[in-house]
Amino acid sequence: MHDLRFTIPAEELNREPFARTSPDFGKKSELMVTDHGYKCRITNIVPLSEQERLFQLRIVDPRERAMFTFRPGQFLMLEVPGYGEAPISISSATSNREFIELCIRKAGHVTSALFEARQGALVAVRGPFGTSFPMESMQEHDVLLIAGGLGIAPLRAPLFWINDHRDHYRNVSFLYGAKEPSQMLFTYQFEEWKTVSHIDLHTIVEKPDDQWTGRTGMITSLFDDITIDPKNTWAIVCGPPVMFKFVCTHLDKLGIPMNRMFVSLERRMHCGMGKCCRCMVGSTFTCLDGPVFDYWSVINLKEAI
Amino acid sequence: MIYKVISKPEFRAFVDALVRANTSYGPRQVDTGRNGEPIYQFMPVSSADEIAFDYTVTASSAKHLLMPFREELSKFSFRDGNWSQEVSYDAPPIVLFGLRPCDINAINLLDEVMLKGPYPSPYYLARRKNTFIIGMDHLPLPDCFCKSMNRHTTDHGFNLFASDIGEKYFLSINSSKAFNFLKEFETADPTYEDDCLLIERRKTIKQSFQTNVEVTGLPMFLDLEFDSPIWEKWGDKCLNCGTCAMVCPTCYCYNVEEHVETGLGSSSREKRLYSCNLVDFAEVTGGHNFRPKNGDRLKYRYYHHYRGFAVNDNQQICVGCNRCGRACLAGINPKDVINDLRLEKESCMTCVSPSPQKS
Amino acid sequence: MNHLGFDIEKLKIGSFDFTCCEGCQLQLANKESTLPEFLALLDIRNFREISSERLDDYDIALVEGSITRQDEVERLKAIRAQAKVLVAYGTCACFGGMNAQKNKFPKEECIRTVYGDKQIDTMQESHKISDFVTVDYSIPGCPVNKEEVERIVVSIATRSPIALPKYPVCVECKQRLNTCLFDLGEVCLGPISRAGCDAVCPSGKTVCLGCRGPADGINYDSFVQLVKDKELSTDEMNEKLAFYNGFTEYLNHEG
Amino acid sequence: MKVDFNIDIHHLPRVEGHGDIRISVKDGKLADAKWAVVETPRFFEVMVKGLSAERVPFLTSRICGICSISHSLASIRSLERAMQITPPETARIIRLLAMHGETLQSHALHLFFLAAPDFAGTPSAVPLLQSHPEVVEAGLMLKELGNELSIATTGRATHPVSLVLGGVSKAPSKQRLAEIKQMIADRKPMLDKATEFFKTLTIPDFVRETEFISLYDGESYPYIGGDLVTTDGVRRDENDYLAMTNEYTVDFSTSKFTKVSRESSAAGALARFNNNYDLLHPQAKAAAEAFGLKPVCHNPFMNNVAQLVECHHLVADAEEIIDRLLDDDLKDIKADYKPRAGAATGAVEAPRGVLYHYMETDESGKVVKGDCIIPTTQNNANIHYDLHALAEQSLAQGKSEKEVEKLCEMLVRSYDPCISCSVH
Ligand SMILES: Cc1cc2nc3c(=O)[nH]c(=O)nc-3n(C[C@H](O)[C@H](O)[C@H](O)COP(=O)(O)OP(=O)(O)OC[C@H]3O[C@@H](n4cnc5c(N)ncnc54)[C@H](O)[C@@H]3O)c2cc1C
Ligand code: SF4
Ligand code: SF4
Ligand code: SF4
Repeated sequence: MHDLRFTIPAEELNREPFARTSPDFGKKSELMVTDHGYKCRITNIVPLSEQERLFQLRIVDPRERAMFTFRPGQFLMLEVPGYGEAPISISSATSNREFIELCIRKAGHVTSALFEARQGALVAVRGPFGTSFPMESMQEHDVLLIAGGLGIAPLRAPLFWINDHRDHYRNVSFLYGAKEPSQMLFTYQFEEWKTVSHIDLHTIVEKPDDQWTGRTGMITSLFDDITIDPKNTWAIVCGPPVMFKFVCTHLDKLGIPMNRMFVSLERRMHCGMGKCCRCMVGSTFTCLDGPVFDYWSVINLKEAI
Repeated sequence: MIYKVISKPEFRAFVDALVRANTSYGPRQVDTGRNGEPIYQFMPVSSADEIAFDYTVTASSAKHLLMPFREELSKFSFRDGNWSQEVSYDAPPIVLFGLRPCDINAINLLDEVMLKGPYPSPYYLARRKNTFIIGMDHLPLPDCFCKSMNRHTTDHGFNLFASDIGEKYFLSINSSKAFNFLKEFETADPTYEDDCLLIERRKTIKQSFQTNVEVTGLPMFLDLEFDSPIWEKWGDKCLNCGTCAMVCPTCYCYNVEEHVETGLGSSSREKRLYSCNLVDFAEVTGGHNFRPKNGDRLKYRYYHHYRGFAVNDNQQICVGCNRCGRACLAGINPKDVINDLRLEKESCMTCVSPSPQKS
Repeated sequence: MNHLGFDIEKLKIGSFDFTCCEGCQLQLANKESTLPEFLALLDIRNFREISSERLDDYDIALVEGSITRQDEVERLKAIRAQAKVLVAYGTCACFGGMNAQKNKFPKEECIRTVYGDKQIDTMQESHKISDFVTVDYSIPGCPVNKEEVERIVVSIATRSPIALPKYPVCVECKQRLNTCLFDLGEVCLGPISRAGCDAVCPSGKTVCLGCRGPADGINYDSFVQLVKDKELSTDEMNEKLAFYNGFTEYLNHEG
Repeated sequence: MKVDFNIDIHHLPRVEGHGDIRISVKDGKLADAKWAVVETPRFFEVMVKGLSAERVPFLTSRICGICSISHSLASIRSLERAMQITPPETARIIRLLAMHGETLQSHALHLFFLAAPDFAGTPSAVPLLQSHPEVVEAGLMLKELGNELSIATTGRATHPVSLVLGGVSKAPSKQRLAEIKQMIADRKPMLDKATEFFKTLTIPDFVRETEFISLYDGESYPYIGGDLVTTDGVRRDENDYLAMTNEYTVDFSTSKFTKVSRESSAAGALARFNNNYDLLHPQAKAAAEAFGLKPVCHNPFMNNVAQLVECHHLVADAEEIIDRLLDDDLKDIKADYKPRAGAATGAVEAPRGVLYHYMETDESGKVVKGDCIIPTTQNNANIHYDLHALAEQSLAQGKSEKEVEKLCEMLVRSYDPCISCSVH
């Protein structure tokens, strides 16, 4: 009893006036990142600690590689085909158009699979997503970078940026704390940062071992080692939520305006595009409006810390 | 929009022709409840006889037809140490019959969320565009509160909308396709009398609401009440069962999971609708849970529904269908929770605000 | 599938049964459409139910059934000693299963009722295997859901971590558009039982009896309240909670 | 030739449950042959005590993972008879279809995966995947068909969810039924292919006269309920099940032994065939003819063939049942009932033979007494005496230890014993 006169052909329905005009599926800028990833080869894997490794990725397709740009503080969705996706901060220099570096801790599904992967493995990235640190606004000012533990991962991009434009910034200090000396990452780059980039680097650990000769304690005690000019300082703080709460309150007391302090928030994420709602903080998406927030926004967000 | 009237038998014939020719979904009675009440769901239908034209409300919304509970987002095929990714947004055309105004409004809200912003969802778009929607008005149930949410009428988001004006339906035709189909059936231009009947009908519907939920100023209340003990009170009841989000026409949070097929030849990235009430919704790797308590999670659902998110201009996304309230086994429903919240605030206002007696 | 640079090796597997109905092992042979692919992932070293070959160099042991006799404990320990990964396979192994319904009767009464004066060796209680050995993973279900088993086996083969859903059965039940059995006047354990079965019982219009045990972070008190509020029988609820022995800690805590 | 040897097969493989074969030969003569069941008992008869009747089928279905539908239905039948509940006709035929699904699944599993390796000389069916892929595939397709029938009618392949007191809680959808009907049509050729394959196998020549017991109602090939009959001419009411079993315990087995008129009796596909040949579907009769199988056949190895013949019957009958269901509105599927005191037996033909559940309820609908007698239990004695006779015959024929061992294993397996079930 099918009467073909009443059958709805899909193309016709598409033209109904109320339906939104269809986005151009071929246009990468608009839609590709919603589901397609750029295929990448893992070109190098550097062990950093027992739980963390630095993965160097190279986008396989030269056109896509040329198209991929990002800003310090942004993240991407790393896809390990067969295992899933995870949001990861981009840890390399924005000027490095050849490789993407990701500093990853082995934690769950995707990251464990990645730790099984060998050099040459093929993965994918989607993005970049999210907000970034306002590096331009910080020019001609002092910059204070503060990282705890894995928080150094999103801080490397601004570090490299400053290095690339060192003349535009005044005093740059970097305070870095870790639980144990063995968990301190990128120690091999410390000398270079100090001598070549002229960054005032201070490190501290909570639990020293026999070899450790440096400072011991919480990261806030490093503030005693540096002089801060609150009127002229911008700060970037990355680390576990407890840490940036302490640090930011301290900086606030010193008189650094809240809108010149930046933090990178971490939340569970499944899409990176403001759809899955997993990364909501209050009524804000960490993936769209963050992960980089100024401290003023953070204290105004419900349940941010 | 073009308006017509159609006799009830003729409308039925029209619906019959349409659902016979297409993959269609409409309200059907699926069960009889404990107290003899019929229970309806949107189910596949293949003739007008299977449709419950005079249904009240379906237990679950029709959102899964636009946003399936499980949907494949992408597929990876593995070969020779390499992989390739396929993504497809195909959606076969479907007819969705019998949506209530609140349900249509819910879809309009989903449109906002899914199709606006920097990353419109092609999956949703494909389905949305290939869905032919016929709406129908109805008299509210005692616990419907869509009027409070101002979602009890709708003027867009459907292809055709039928209002019951007694002997006839008053049709609002919002698409050329619907208009063309109707050409084959006997319709008439509405007379003055028909217009009056429609206005009368709207009035009756409007006046039939028995439940009112006061939502003015609610967004601010929610902000102020963020640390209120009422969340713990209601949270202590909540079973974390996610039922409310599954039946709700506007809950859209999801999980993405990827699984390798048994043959190891491919894997599929799948989207699964989730609920913010589920225990691990905000749990991150390593075990830290940003919303560890039931109350935190319940609050969050209300926050999303009645405060709104930036992404959809902080609009309240609840349409007032009360499906969640009816389905919740713990007896949690928007009306009681919001009233509680207001009571709390108002009682608090009276004690701080300087009152004539006190001064 | 070797795009990550490692080849996937067959899993050397052994399947063992203790006191049970062997229904869970039978699931290994079900879902015939993917059976050849599934078997291709496995190097079956020891599986009495389907093969007379018995080799003791397995890495992964699927252990089905509960423990009700002392000689089973020894056998189980020997399996644990050999296996790199020991999986509690099915509700009996995970919780003691419905076999534990005999626990409420003295064992002498059990023996007398069934065997008269004949001497029979049995323990007073039906035990879950984790009472005797360390369990690496649990796959609950009476019987296990083959789809989940396949997924877990694939996960082990592809070196991916394994996780069961943390949420309760209601989520899956609602996704299947079932009428809630509470609306039909029955006590269903869906709100507190772990999902992963695709709500198979409520979809067949019979109540969930909690064969997969409690979900994470359940609200037991609210559940009991719900049964009372709906004026349904708490005796019936308790009978259901005791059915698969998965809720003992809650039942005991109640009374 | 004077030989001494002991055959001690511990936990016989490729059968459900744990059973041992123990044979000792002294001076070329059989000294002892035993069929010893060592399965751990679970005490179901105790567990049902105090349980609500409606929960009982969900418990008893766990007696066996292979024939859970039979157990569930045996309990349901006994409780319905005890509480005087009459299930609607639609529910009755849905249940029958469920039984067909289970029997088909079980027979296919046994024939292709447990028994076939014996004939092919491989340790399991896995090597057969290489040597006889088309046979294994046919087996899988038939087993899947059985499972699909069970899933459509009861919600799941193992441990049914929608078989309940009073009827069924949910009817299969017409769409699903139509799909399965198509599936049957598509897979019938597989059955013929399988038949061809089994015709090429040599069935050992061995006969020991015994008494075959099964259900019988004179109208249709039996599956749910009916009178109890034997090939020795006994006929009794379902409730007289004790007279048909006469359970007794032996010291070497945790499973009991039974008998009717002789020292042992047998149940199962061959017994059903022997008692109900006339009621078989013509297609099944034709298959029996092809194997030269006629009632009354006393070769236990022919049980495999009887199972195959039954597969033909099940598939043809399922097709007819589905047609009836497609014409039905599938609305009247469950009778209302009030709990009451009563007692009755429910007998069904499980894949391995007649299965009895006896239940007594009090007025609140709680079970006060339960008894289950399992087909394999009824075959234990027969297996035991068969082993004896077979070992003797083989020794007389001068067979070696290896050959005797293999034949004995095959013999036990051809009964398709379900041991954990028999101990329960
Ligand atoms: C903006 C941002 C930047 C990040 N940068 C880094 C980084 O540079 N290096 C690093 O090691 N880790 C980083 N993380 C944390 C990292 O995303 C989680 O460790 C990772 O998701 C774990 O995934 P999994 O599959 O291994 O874990 P599972 O526990 O198996 O997680 C399953 C899924 O849950 C979601 N999920 C779980 N935990 C988190 C989490 N903490 N954050 C977001 N989603 C989560 C993901 O979608 C993940 O795929 C970042 C997180 C965010 C939000
Ligand atoms: S509010 Fe109600 S329906 Fe929603 S999760 Fe809590 S108990 Fe379940
Ligand atoms: S929150 Fe409740 S009332 Fe509001 S739209 Fe969702 S289900 Fe309907
Ligand atoms: S039937 Fe059971 S599982 Fe389904 S929604 Fe109701 S309580 Fe939850």
